[in-house]
Amino acid sequence: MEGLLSVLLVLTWSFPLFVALLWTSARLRGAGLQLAPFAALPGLLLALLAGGLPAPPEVGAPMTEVTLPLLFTGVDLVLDGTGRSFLLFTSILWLAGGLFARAYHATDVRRGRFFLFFSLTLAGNLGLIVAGDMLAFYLFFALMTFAAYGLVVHAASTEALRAGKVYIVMAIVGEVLLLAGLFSLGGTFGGNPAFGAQLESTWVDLAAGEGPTFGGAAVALLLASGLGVKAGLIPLHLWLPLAHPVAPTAASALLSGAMIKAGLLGWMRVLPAETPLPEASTVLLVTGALAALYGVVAGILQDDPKTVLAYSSVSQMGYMAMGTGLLVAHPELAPWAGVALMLYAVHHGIAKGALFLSVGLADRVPRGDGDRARWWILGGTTLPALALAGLPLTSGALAKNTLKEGLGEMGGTTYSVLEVYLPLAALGTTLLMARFLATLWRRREAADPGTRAFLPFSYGTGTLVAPWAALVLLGAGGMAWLPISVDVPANVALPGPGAEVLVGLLPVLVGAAVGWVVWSRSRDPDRRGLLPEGLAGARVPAGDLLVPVEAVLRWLPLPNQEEWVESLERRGRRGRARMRLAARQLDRLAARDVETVNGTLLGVILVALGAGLVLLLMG
Amino acid sequence: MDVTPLLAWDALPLAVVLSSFVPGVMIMFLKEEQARLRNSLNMAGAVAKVALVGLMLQGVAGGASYEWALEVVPGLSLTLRGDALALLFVTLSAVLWLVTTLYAIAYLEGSANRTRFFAFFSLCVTATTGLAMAGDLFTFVFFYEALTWATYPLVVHKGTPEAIRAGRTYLYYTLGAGAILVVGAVWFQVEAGTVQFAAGGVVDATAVASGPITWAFIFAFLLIGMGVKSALFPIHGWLPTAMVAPAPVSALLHAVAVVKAGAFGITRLLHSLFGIEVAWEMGAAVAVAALAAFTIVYASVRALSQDDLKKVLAFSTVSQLSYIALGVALLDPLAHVGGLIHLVHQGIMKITLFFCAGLIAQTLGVKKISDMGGVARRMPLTMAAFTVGAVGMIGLPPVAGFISKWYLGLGALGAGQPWVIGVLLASSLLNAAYFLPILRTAYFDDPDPSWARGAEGPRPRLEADWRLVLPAVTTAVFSLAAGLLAASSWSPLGWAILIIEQGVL
Amino acid sequence: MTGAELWTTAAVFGPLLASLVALGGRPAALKAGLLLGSVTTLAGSLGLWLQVLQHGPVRHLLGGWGAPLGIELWADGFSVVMLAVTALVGAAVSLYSLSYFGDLSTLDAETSPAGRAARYFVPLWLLLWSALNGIYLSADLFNLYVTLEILGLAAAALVTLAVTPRATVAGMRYLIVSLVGSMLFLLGVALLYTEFGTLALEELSAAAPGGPMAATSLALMTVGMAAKTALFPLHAWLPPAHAGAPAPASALLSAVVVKGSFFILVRLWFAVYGGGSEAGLVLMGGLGAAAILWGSVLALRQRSLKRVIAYSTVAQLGYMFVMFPLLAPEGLGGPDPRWSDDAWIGGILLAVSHALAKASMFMAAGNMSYAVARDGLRDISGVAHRLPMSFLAFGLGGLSLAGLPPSAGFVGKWLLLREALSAGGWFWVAIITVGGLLTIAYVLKVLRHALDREASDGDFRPVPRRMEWAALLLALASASLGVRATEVFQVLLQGGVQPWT
Amino acid sequence: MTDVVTTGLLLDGLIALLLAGLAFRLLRTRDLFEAIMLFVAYGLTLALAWIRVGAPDIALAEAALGAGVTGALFLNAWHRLAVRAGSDDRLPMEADP
Amino acid sequence: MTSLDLYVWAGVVVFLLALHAVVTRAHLLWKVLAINLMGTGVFLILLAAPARRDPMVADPLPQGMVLTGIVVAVAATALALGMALRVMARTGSPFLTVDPETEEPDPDAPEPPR
Repeated sequence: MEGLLSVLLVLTWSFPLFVALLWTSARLRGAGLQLAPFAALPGLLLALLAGGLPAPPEVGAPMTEVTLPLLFTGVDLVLDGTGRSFLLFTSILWLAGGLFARAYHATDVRRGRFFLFFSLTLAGNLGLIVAGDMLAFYLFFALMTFAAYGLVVHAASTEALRAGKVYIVMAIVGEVLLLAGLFSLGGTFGGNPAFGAQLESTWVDLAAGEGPTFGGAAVALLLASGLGVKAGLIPLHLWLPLAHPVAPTAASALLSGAMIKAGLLGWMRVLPAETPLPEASTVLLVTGALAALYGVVAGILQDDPKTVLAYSSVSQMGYMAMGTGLLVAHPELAPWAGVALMLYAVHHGIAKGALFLSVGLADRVPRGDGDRARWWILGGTTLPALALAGLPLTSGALAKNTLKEGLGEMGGTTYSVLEVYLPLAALGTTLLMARFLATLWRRREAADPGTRAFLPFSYGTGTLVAPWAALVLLGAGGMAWLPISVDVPANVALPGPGAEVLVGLLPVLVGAAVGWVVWSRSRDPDRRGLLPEGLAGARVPAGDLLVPVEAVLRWLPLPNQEEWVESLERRGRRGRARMRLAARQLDRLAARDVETVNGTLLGVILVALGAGLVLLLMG
Repeated sequence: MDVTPLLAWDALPLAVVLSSFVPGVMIMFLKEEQARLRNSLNMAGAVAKVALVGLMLQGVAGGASYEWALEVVPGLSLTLRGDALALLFVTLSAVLWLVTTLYAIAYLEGSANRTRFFAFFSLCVTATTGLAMAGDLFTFVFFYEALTWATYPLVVHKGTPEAIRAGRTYLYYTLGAGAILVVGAVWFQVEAGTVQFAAGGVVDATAVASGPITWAFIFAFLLIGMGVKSALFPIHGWLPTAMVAPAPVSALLHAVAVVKAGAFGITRLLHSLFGIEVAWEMGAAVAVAALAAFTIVYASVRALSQDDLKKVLAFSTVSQLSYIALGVALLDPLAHVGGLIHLVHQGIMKITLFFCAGLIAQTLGVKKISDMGGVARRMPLTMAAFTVGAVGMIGLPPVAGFISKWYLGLGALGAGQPWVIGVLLASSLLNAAYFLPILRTAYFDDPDPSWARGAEGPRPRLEADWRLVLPAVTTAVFSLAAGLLAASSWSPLGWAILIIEQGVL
Repeated sequence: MTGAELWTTAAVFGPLLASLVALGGRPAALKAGLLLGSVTTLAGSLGLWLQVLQHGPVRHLLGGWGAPLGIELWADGFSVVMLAVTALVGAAVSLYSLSYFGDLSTLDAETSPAGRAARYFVPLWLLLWSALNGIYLSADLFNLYVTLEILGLAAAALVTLAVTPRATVAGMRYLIVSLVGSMLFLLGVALLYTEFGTLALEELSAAAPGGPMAATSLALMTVGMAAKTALFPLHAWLPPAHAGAPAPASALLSAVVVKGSFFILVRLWFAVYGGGSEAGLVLMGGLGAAAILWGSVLALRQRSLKRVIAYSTVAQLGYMFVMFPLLAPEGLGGPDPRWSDDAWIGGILLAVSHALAKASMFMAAGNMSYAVARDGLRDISGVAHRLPMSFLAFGLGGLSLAGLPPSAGFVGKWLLLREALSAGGWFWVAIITVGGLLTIAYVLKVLRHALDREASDGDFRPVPRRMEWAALLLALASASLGVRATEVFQVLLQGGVQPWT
Repeated sequence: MTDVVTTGLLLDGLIALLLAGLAFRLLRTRDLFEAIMLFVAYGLTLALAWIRVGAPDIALAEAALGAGVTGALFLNAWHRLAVRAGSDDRLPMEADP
Repeated sequence: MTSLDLYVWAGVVVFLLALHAVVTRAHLLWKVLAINLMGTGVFLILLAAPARRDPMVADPLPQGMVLTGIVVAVAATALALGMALRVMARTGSPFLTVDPETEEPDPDAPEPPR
């Protein structure tokens, strides 16, 4: 068993890489295409098998471990409780996404390329989960980040390329910030610390001001923001609302469901668990809170269902940032917050995946098949949507309640503030989901260029619907399996299913009521807008803050490098012309070399000598 | 075969130098039509060199050291010394020479003046291995200057006005600085009383303290001499111009020989002549570091606005080379490791990029980035190799470039120079800013329909001549392996650590 | 006959005899003369080299009579090195001239201009060779005068073998300068004899010439020799003469003939006069520096191939005079000035390197203009692709001139620089360095034109292989000498700067 | 004795003056033929001088070679020049350019 | 002032006059004449000046030298005149100038301005 797990630990990321490698050979490319959708299977297998193991003696202890001393700077592969949870939902999502994409891109001429980047991104995503040290994590993180670019720009439309540009620019900025943080850690540790005790002691040194660069808080913020780009932390979320709508549906689902969680996992991995960093915590808490709210507001003002979902992700990641913030400031909260964060991640990942796939499914509903199919889709979609809103008895409620439970343990001002804030946010999430359902209903046409070719619903049903349905069911029935997917330490008791039903139900009910009122009073003949009259014209452009940033960049008088070089060269030409002139004068002089020197100079020298001679002879 | 007696042969360094010199001179007297003989000589020399270097590697790893000397005039001799540091560079040039030779044979097939080309190609590598194993400053300068003129016929190989201009620029820069180098070297000999290279330097700290201005000038002279080949900021201008040369030459210039000679020279200057501690006390090392840092950023900014692929690569070389100077100038063993491994890493990555650029130009006639749309679909192997190189240049794991950057960063922190991290990161950003658009264009834009394989005639099995593709893929694999297997003792990293441990730096 | 006697006799009288043989005028006689001359000088210089290396300076009294009336031949390291270089260059030029004037066996000496040139060239050259060797081996001033005069007459006649008016005028001017120079020299000799009553160099050296008469005589001889050596500012006759002469003659004139008078100058200043005066040494060095700058700049501005090389000779000769002040870095005070070995070896190495390189460059240039039948820099466009060997020879010669490794020029410059830097002579450092760079610039100018591929479609006359090989072999010798400069070093120390103290 | 010495001195002074005067004249004249004639005269005077300084064998050589052969060589050159000058008026016989 | 002094003086004067003429007279034949005169000037000095020390003893060395010198001078004159005639034949002028009409195009002529 141990041996099998070790092999799986390696296969988890190397199998997708192998699949990607097949692409370089024209002959094997077909095989790669067939294998790619299933490339996440070793990861899933590992997560499932590890789940069956007896719980390790203490939290965070590795369930299985492999060291590859020759690889890179020496790579530790570790599967611990946190990793298992992430691996589980991530590989489920990738499997579902892969199967969905296989059907969705069946007639896409560029599907080979899609699955190349799919496999590479997958390798990165799963690899970073099992990475046991800082550099290995960074290695896989970077692989995922850059390979995902290929997924974002797959459509190669103008919007896709713009979104890709924003994505890659922000990703690089994120990488740089992250690397700066890693350098600080590495410089303090004197190498590459493994996660866990080594990293923790590094933080202790850093917090004590023994690091070579900044203090602990600054390093933590560098790391948090570097990873925050991936996690969509405000104001680093700009790429999210641009990339999700243009990426192929499966890719959006993976971006939002799995990959942004890599940011969260990164936070949990690299930020200190036992060294309080209050400043960093405050920043995370405040930006998280802002994101949770801002995502709702900006999301409601969108028309594209995928953009709505993107902002929903921004909002949800805000919660997770808050959770992380608590974790960083309050080591005593660690078990609770950790469990809550993982529950959140799993729940949100699955639910968001299901929601995104819904959009893709809706796109492929043939016109003739009419509304019946759409009703089915809408009905199914409502389930994860409600879970996301935190309806009691769903996975969302479980995650939320666990967090509250933990906060209750802590008490204090933060708790009081959150006690008010969380229900309000839940209300917002409900409204956002309502808006999403409305925009989904209105969506009629396939949004993906290149896949416009009509697909008979019957063909696609099996392959398109199956992964969707699986995710919907998993998302809706999360309450049943979620607790098993997360290792719960002994000192944490998960709240029961019935806990705070009323408190939890209230925001959802209010949200639904507001939605209904707006729906019913809409002047829109279709009554499908689900947006109050006052807001009917108001829109936040997708990519919100980016618009002013781009405007400023355009306006900035950046020096024109070519002009500068040109002017230098002009000056050089002038100098050369002057030199040519001087050279011509020299030529004239040189032409007289023979006569001048021979005659005058020789004469003068000889006569002078002769005179000297005469004088000497006389003396 | 039992190689034990060979392992103890002191003239092994000479044999390594001669393994390319002899074929080079023989080729010089061949007729243009004797292509088969010429190629055989070339490949035989290249393989022999790799084999001999392999022997030396084995010996040195086992703690041996090789020294061979020939007196030129009393007090000055040509000294070749094969120690771990020298072998780092020698191995790089020997291996890359082998692949470049294969590449060049295919690249230049059917073109004119190949006899001259390959003769000087061999002489170039001769000079490079010579200066890599130079045991003293005289020998170093000897081969360093020889390298300069041996490269000139290669730069002007095409014989176009542009190439000839580039050759002139190249010579003016390198020989101009070379003259200053000679003065610096002689002055060094006069002041220090020796030209020997020795670990930890041969300059007496008290002597420096008593004549700081003299020593500052000596250092500056030597630095200018070394700096021009390693393309430090104000004297880097020849390198982007010289990219008009054929692709194998660019590979040689940018990866194997010329620029590496400069960077290696700076290493020798800081470590074997002055000693890094003395250099820091003089303030010379920090000046080198600052200059290198500025060059890193400046050249990257210049690369941003180029459309000619090879020009981008050239500016990238200028930038990347200064990593080496930066690393060896910092007062920290990890930084030295970073600088030394980048000597190798930059070589294998940049040669991959130039191979690919040459492949694309040769196969599709594409030289500008803006024309590169969809190249990846037509030439997937080439672009895969190119991607590895580019990713390495940006410094992303797992390609070798990241390892360099990581050690440089750690070393900078260890040396108490955190600003270096900023430079490294800025460089990464800028590298990404000019390499990623190339990749995007190549992968995501639509290809030119006329490129379809087999458009004229039967569809070839490979995307281009295998002798062109194989070197590119090989070096790409090297670049990946140097990063992926960095922790192994035979990786550049492992060898650099051996250099530090053996104390030959 | 002892070894020394045999070798000196071979070196001086071998070519003289060969010259007489060649006067026969028929192709076979010409070939036999060239062969005889080359063999005797090569053997003689090699034998003497070994002799001097083992036993120090050697002397040979011709016919057994001593001074004052007998002729004494005398060789130290300096003589032997110059002898050997001349033998090398001479052998290569002899080989070259076998083909340069056309196929000797079919030449009609009566009617064809080439035939006439060949018929005059060979005996004149062999006579010149004998005179040169005589200079190197002379032990007294009058002997020097006679050999110098023969050298000058033969050299001027060689220039006029080219039939162009330009070359004829240049040859005439050369002859006049040469004769005037000899007269000045002879006047100096007369004054010296008046003062000291001897002409033997060794005795003069022992007398340690001083006083106004000795100074005047040194001044006169120096001006005369400087005019013959074309030291700036008396260089103006050289470029047209060397550029105008037939290629093998140019090679000889630039490579070895000017070295004859240079040899005498060095002997006079250091061996006889013990360095003369410090101011005088600096003045000579200053003139050398001016020559380097002026010659190089003018070389850069020339538009014909051979003119570039000829002006380069003016510049390179300057280097040999830069050696003068560096030879006595601590001044001349005291009876036994410390001569600098660095400057001595460095300067002579440069002279040697220049001789080999310049001869190969003129021969290579001759090949190029032979092929295109013209001499303009623009006319040789693309010649590198047609005559790769000649191009290589020119390039290697150029790199020797510029002092790049592995040539002896590199080692020579290193040694000169070392001396200059030890003595804090920054002016000399700058001159040596800048001169090297200017050399590169004008060599590059030629290479650039030769490499230009765009204009390489003119008519090419095939060049005999022998001519290409002669140029290339010499170039290779010059370029690789640096590695074994220690041989030259060892023999040069036999006698050293001031052999009679 | 004094007379002899004085006479000798006078004679030597005369010869010396004559040498200088002839040299001056022949170098200043514009007529080539005249110059050559003067040169021969100079050579013969020089031979006298050689006898006076006690070198009669040199005097013989001077008269034969210096004055005789050299003079003949010059005359030959003058003749050729004159022949050419007759057919070609671009050949100046006298004036400097 | 002895008679030997007189000859030395005569030699100096002749030498200087001739030297001046070599430089200033353009006509080749005068140049050759002047060079001959220079030689005789030197010979005068060579014979007379050393003899001043001991006028009674004839010194064979200077005499031998002058004798050789005269022979060499004749040979040189013959060559110089021959070459001067060649110059005149080839350039049509007895001066050291190249007549542009008879000269081939000058390879050193400045390039026409671009």
